[in-house]
Amino acid sequence: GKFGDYGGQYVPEVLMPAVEELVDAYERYVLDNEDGFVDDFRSRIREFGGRPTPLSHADNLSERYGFDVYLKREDLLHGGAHKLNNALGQVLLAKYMGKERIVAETGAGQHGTATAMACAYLDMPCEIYMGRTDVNRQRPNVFRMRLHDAEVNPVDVGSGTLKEAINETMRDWATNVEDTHYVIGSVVGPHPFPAMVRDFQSVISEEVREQSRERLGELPEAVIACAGGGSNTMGAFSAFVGSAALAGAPEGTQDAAPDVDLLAVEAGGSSLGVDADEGYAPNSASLSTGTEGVLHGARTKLLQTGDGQIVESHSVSAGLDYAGVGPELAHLVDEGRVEPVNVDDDAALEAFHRLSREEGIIPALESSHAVAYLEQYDGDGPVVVNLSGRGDKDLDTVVEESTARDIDGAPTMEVFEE
Amino acid sequence: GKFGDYGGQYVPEVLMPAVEELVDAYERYVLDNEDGFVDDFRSRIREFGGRPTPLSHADNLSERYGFDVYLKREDLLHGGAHKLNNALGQVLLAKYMGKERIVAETGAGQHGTATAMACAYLDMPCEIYMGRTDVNRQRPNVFRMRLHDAEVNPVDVGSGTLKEAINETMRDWATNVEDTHYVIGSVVGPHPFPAMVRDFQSVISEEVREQSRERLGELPEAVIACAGGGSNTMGAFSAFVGSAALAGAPEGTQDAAPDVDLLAVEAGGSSLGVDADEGYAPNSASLSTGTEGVLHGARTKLLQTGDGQIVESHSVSAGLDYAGVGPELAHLVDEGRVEPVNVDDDAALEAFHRLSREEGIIPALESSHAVAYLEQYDGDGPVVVNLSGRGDKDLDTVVEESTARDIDGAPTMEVFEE
Amino acid sequence: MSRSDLADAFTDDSALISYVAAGDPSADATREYVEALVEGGSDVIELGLPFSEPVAEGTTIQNAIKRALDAGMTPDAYLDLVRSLDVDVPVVCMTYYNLIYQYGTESGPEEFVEAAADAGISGFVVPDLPVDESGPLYEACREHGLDLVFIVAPTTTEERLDRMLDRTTGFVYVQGRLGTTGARDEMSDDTPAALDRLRDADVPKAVGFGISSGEQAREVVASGADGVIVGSAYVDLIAEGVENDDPTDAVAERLRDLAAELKAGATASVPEPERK
Amino acid sequence: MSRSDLADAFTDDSALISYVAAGDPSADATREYVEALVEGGSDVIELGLPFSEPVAEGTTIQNAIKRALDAGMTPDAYLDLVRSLDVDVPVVCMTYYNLIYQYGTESGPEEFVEAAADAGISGFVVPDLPVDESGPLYEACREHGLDLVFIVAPTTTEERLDRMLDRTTGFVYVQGRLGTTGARDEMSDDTPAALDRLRDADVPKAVGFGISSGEQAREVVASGADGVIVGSAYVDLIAEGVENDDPTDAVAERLRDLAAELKAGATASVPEPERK
Repeated sequence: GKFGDYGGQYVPEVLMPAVEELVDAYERYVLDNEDGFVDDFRSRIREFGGRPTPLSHADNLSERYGFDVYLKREDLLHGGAHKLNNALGQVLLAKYMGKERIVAETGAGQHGTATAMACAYLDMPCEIYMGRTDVNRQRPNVFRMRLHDAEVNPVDVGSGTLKEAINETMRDWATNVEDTHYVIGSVVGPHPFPAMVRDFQSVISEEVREQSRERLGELPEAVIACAGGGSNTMGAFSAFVGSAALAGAPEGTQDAAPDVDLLAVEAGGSSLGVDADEGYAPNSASLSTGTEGVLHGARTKLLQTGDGQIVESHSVSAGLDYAGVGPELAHLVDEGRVEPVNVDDDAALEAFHRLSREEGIIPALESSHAVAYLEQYDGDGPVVVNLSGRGDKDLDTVVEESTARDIDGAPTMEVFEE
Repeated sequence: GKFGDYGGQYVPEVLMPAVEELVDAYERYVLDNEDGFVDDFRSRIREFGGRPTPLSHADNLSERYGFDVYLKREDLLHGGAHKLNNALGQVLLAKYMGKERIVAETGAGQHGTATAMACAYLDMPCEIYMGRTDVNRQRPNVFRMRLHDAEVNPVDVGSGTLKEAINETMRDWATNVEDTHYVIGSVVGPHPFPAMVRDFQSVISEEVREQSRERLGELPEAVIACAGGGSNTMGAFSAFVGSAALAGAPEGTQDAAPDVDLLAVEAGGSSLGVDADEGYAPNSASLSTGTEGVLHGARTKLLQTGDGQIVESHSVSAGLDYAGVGPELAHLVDEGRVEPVNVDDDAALEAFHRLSREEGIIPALESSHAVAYLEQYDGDGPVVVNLSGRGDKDLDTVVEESTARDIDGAPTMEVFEE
Repeated sequence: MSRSDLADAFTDDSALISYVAAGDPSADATREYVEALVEGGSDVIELGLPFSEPVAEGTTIQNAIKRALDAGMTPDAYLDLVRSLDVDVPVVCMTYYNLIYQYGTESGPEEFVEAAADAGISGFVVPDLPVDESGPLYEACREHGLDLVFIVAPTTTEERLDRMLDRTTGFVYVQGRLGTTGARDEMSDDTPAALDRLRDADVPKAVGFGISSGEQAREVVASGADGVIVGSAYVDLIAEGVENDDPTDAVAERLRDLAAELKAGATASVPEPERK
Repeated sequence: MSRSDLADAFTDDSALISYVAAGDPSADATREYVEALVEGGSDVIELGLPFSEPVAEGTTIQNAIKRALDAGMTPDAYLDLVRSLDVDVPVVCMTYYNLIYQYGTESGPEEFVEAAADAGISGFVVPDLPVDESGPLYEACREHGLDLVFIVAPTTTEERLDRMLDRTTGFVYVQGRLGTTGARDEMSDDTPAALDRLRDADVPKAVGFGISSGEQAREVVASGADGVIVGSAYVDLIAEGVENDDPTDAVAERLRDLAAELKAGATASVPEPERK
């Protein structure tokens, strides 16, 4: 359960037995394919989720940059993002474990929606905790969760955002731990979550390796992925790192490939650093700028004050806006295997527009960070960018922010003026 | 260019040379794969669009009905619906023809978005005509088109909806016919559009046949698809009818399969029939209840008054709300090969909720009509339902209409009450 | 009125063909307007039978058609209106094929052509019926002695032109520019070329699409046209009258004046400026 | 104040362990509240060092922590507050591991434990530090003579319990119910069973989570507990005081009264009702 010094199981005792039970289930079902669990997962994520997702050559971006750019199209996964890989895996695992109920936290609503979707499909009762502020500003995702018959419990404490939702979900789990599984949405939390979520997401890099072999005839020079909590990042990197451990991977797709550069693009927000006095970081760059600490069950890199108080992070992309990061990523950065880089809000918005305009693909604001990094990339390619999700959910934000910031390449919206 | 008595080329003379040029291009590129056009199309719709889309077994619906239900997942195609098959095909064809500009009409915005997306990808200038009323009520789709760098031209004439948008697009085409291709969004319009759009969409039924062979070991008992203009319908049916003519189809997937029942589910709206005095039909069931006439370039079945004035159609689903239907479908209905059936607005809304709740898939309101018909289906299965698109675009409408109509199975939205 | 031969309208001097939509804004108004247009010098009246989907029209005529439909115009009311007209020039029915096709108890154009002939219509202009699909209507027109007028567009190929001329009686409608109907300030540069390739055709050539002034009419005739077709310019006056709630006779007066200006332009003997 | 042995607090009669969050709503108020709680009969003070992510707390204590952080409470201010307390009962520091880990110039728990010992802290309760991860803190506590209190949950397995008891000094914190902290109206049915399996353990057992009244305290002690831990019930009074802008001494008075009620309940000799 450790990645170097990172990871571990820093959770209240009341949850430890459930965590231990989960470790056992993870080892048996996920690592050893007991009862054909992994086969079942692979078949369902293919049939229900739409895997494999394509590796698309970006003709116009390739021309722009002078090297081949490929996009790993997780935006085409059911639900519109890579989130389903994990949600489906965990809900299915909970079913194998005999759990009768699912809880999950959600911030912007993407993970909650993916979990609700998986629960509807697998016929599991589901409750999602979501801060009141988020409920009110993410109505479409609340609609989706309700349509999938999930209970959505608004959390009225504090600022009513992700942090309070996590606390309330922990509280529910701690209260109903015997029959309930908590579907954590990223490669964070106590062991086995970081390893398990990585393994469910590792189908991404498995496919990238296979598709690279077929399409490029070689492995890419680099894989670029955005990093918030880091689930799409680890999904895109794990097969290259050699840490993916999901049973049944095609031969050769899980051996370490040390020549492939792995770039984790964090949200640079408006600027780097932490304002300790205000308890605020105008970014979410915990890998690049964070310090070691313990949060939400694991030791990892965090945005925190010198005292150890976690600060409010920031990103124009709600999905990257998190003060921590997966412990394995923190370790891989320390090891030099993953290079942490970052792009700021404006660059991400510009990349959102560039991909929409040049390639006919509207990326999630999260994924736009990975796309934005191409502007700085100085290799020869080919490069694979993990397009972790689609941007339908971000339309209002992007139109508003692009106008407010006068973003280069943003289209005018004069059409609405009568 | 005829399907029995239906079809033809009823267009202004100014457009006829362009139509003839298109017939020639259709025959050379699409039917004969000149310059490898079809190979290029197939490769791009796979890589950019995400084909093949899965054929998902609907576990919970199958249990409900006592026969196997499979869903053909066009909701997972890039853009969220089958529309891209056609838009990509036509824009690519326009490029092969040396055209320099694309125009298209759009009602709710789905076809305009798909066209804008294909144009961004293929680097073609694009202008979309959209009624002012639709512009104002379909903001997200307008955002999308603008993000893909398409001009969106609001049409201020009349009621400012689809009909006026079609007129304005025709007008643009008639003015710029020499360098411009008009991407019609369904299997309607003058020849070769109905045949050509069918062929681009026939990848759906090609895949259904291949996937059925692999997964079911047999062809399905029936294929069910919703029918507005009929492009997803013909896409889902053509390989079974034997009319698909896209070069390069896998062997055996294009021979007529007369034992497979083909059910075209129309929008029954609030009731059937036409109110000639009001010039209004509270439905869009032109195949079931329409009469022969000439509209938008083709002879087909129409909702019209005894005098021949086209009436305003209605459906809770904007995408089915059209007074005409593809001429080939009209012919197949007359021949008895396709059975036209219909479900009303309420049944479609109930099916929207049923699929969202039971299977974790939020269908487009269009596709919900096909899903709804399962409630009446009395065969033994297996049945394939063409899930032509996803319902993200319909969330507001569904939530509002479900409350107003007190729809069975609609979730409460109490979560928003503080 | 009795039906007269369309081609006769072109025998004297350059013809003015004037379009209004029947029933815009009422059948009675249309009757007055038609009579005023004839008084102004129109040689042919092209009377629109409004169809709900006028795909070949620009905004001006689309709106006229909407006003006419809203006021209740129907094919039967149209025929009644034609019967009641007190004019001595031929009346051509301009409409879309579906209305012709649906009329009566059986599908097909025969019943409407018969009824139209009976009401005094001299011919048809059907903008969504290219020559390729015109067989049944052409046959019905021949049977009842009506002319079927085809539109020759700037894009029309030689091969298509030949097919059209084969079926042309009455006159040829030369579409003076790309696009749809609608008044423009200037004559299209395409018009002389369009007329040029019809020089050898043994039918009168009337140019339409965009003509709105006597000067334009003069230029078009100077380019070789046997007549000019004007629609949107009249309809603009009618629309203005509707908007300002002007009395019908005031609008009719303006229509008469415009027709007179156009007729004067069309028949002016001034050579075209370029040849000076 | 000088540090005293935690276990000693349990020697006389059933102990009352009282929790408040340091700095809620100010350090000065906390000083008064702690003194009032001791006057009311508390045998141990569990003084919360507020952490920004209090995952083991219910809403009541979450809000208290937020008030304390907003008012500027920090680890150094916390230690100053502890130093300034004028009470003769042991003070346990209840906090989350990251604050302990970050304190000082080097990562790791040593510096904070040393500073805490120096300020007069007797032990630690760290709800997000299960025994499995407790090695470094345990070692540091041993070195400085502090107790590390583990929480035994209803879900704790025998095997885990054994590991905890191996490292337990001071007392065992028996979590009386599933879930997080927060006042409840009734004692959990799980409490007797939880205590039962600790019967043979040679350390005092204090039950917490949900106790808010003298009657509940009495029931818990009757079930075999050596002490009761109360937090949210006090915090409710503090929150009410903040909301109503009550003077600190009025709130302190209420805290004193509640502590007295709880202490009376905990030390009542009435046997538990079921055994009557």
